[in-house]
Amino acid sequence: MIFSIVVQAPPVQTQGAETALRFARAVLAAGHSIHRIFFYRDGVHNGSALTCTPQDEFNIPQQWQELAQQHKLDLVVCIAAAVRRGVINEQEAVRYKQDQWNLRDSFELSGLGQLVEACIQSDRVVTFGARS
Amino acid sequence: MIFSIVVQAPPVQTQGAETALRFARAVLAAGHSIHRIFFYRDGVHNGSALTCTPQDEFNIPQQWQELAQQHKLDLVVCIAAAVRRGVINEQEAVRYKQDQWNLRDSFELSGLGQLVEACIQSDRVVTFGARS
Amino acid sequence: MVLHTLNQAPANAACMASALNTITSEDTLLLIEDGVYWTLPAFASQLANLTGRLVALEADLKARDLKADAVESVDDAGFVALCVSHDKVVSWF
Amino acid sequence: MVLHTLNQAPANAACMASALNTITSEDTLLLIEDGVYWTLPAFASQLANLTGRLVALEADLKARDLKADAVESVDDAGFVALCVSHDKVVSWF
Amino acid sequence: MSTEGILVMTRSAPYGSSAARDALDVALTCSVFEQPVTLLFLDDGVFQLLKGQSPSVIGQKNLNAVQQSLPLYDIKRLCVSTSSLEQRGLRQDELILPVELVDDAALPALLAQHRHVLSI
Amino acid sequence: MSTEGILVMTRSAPYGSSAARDALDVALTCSVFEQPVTLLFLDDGVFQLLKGQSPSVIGQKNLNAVQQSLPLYDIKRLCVSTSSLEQRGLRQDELILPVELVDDAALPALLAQHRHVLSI
Repeated sequence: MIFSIVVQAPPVQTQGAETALRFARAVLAAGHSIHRIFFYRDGVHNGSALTCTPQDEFNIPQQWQELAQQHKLDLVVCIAAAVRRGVINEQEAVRYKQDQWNLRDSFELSGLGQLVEACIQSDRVVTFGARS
Repeated sequence: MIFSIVVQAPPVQTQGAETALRFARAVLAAGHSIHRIFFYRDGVHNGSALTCTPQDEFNIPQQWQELAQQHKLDLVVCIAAAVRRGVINEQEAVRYKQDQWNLRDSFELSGLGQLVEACIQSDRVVTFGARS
Repeated sequence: MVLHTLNQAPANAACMASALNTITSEDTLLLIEDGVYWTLPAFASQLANLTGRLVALEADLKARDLKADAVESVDDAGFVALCVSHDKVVSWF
Repeated sequence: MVLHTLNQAPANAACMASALNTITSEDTLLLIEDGVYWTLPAFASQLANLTGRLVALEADLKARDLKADAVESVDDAGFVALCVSHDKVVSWF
Repeated sequence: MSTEGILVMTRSAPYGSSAARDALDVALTCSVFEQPVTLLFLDDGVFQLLKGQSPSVIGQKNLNAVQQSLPLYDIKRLCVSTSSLEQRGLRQDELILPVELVDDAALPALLAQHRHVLSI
Repeated sequence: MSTEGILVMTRSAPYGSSAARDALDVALTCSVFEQPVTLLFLDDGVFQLLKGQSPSVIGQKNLNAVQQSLPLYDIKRLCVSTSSLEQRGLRQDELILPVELVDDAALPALLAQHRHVLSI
């Protein structure tokens, strides 16, 4: 079966991103495929390359990256939500005249159309959210 | 009277940071002083230099910066909360072996002790939060 | 003399209930952000236990087009004045 | 056949109430994250209207040391299996 | 019963959080991609549809303007929970657009009619 | 009545959000700076104190360990709302530490006793 996952929860402060990560691993372990993982609202912070986690804690963005590399996952961060929140890649840094950028490798910025396309292509779409 | 302000709300997604900003302006306009503005939890994202806001919308981190420059405000971002969430300055970038950084000018990373010290020094401490 | 601020819309009834438990007749409850929806007549019964003064932040009422004739409103300067006239501020969110 | 997930602790009674309004006897309610606190006996009466199946995520029960003997639990693989055996997933948060 | 399209469910008051606007953005994008889309307003989400909003005083854009454009985008179904309206003492004529009122008893069928449900 | 020190008020369940841990961090820091501090657990916040937690399965550190260190940091007042406990069917002996039970009627006095109240 084809799954897509929507992550609206940030990597820190609420549990949603960690639950989504465990769920994604379980989907793959069960032999299903993941068409896309779409990060929306505060979930875009999961795409930060700059999260520095104490050694005895999990770095959720890094774990997304590792999972994506292992399984060739499509990790898409909503571009409109991301640039407002200060999550940008080199191309957006140029566009907005910023000296620095922070999108993690394996993540890609794209539009909400990628969420809609994921809905069209997937048998199941599962959302992990945080209230607010 | 001496005020300190605690911002736990992020700059986007919930209204708390905007309310805090208006409140800070009103405190200064009334002739009071602001000892410190302390950013904690998801509020640390107010210190991002990379927020790129559409022209017809407000860039809250930029407005904090302008207010701080005009009034010599002490904007302190909780360092433990910030590094976990990917908000780092050049010094932390070196420590954590990151190529990039994103703390906005006028903001400073420091410990929770600065929150406690703000409580000791201030007649009023006003918190602006978001549920979660 | 405590100034309580509350920014949660009415679906978060637990937040209001806990705030009301701590508010005395000398205190003030200032509704801010989505908290101003509590000024609607439909919620009057839930606020009936409030013994303190009830105030709503003007900008938030206006943004949402809430008239709240029965409720006192303050602008941002009034918010600051309330902070000064009370001993401390407690935030409910 | 809808799988509903709910991640809110009991103070967010509005979230549970709205979820219960949409759950049919063919549906399943999966409690995740802080939602697993709803398995405590004190909340049984609020769940009495639930006509569908009630399940809780094992890792979240264990993290919080909730025994929930009366409630079926599933591990992450079971969560995926529930997604497959229902037509769609609705998230309450 | 056919199950097609996307149901976007939103339960938050406007302006205190960006959920209202984020849900609208998803609905508009569905329409651009020619996916049938229904918006469901539940709980405090019904406040999003009140007329006369002027959020520029709190530095935000007016949702009413976007909401009025929904019919132009061929987004025809705006479903509002009757009980959520009643609990808040709101009447249908206070809303910015004509809506389809949905009783609690009709909610499961509404969910059943759509292929996917996105909560925002 | 003397008004000194800081009251840290926390109303969220543990692990679903980091509020529990963030509140503890503030309380511990108060202690390090020799500021009298009281922790108040209200609403779902009372769940933070339940014994036997093992959150490593969800990738989080155990709060119980930090909570047990509170007396070592000279944090003496851990106040728990009686009504919040009762609403959740919890007993005092299920909590990880001895606590001071506070009736609803005593809450205003608790707030009054502290110079500042920090909600987390």
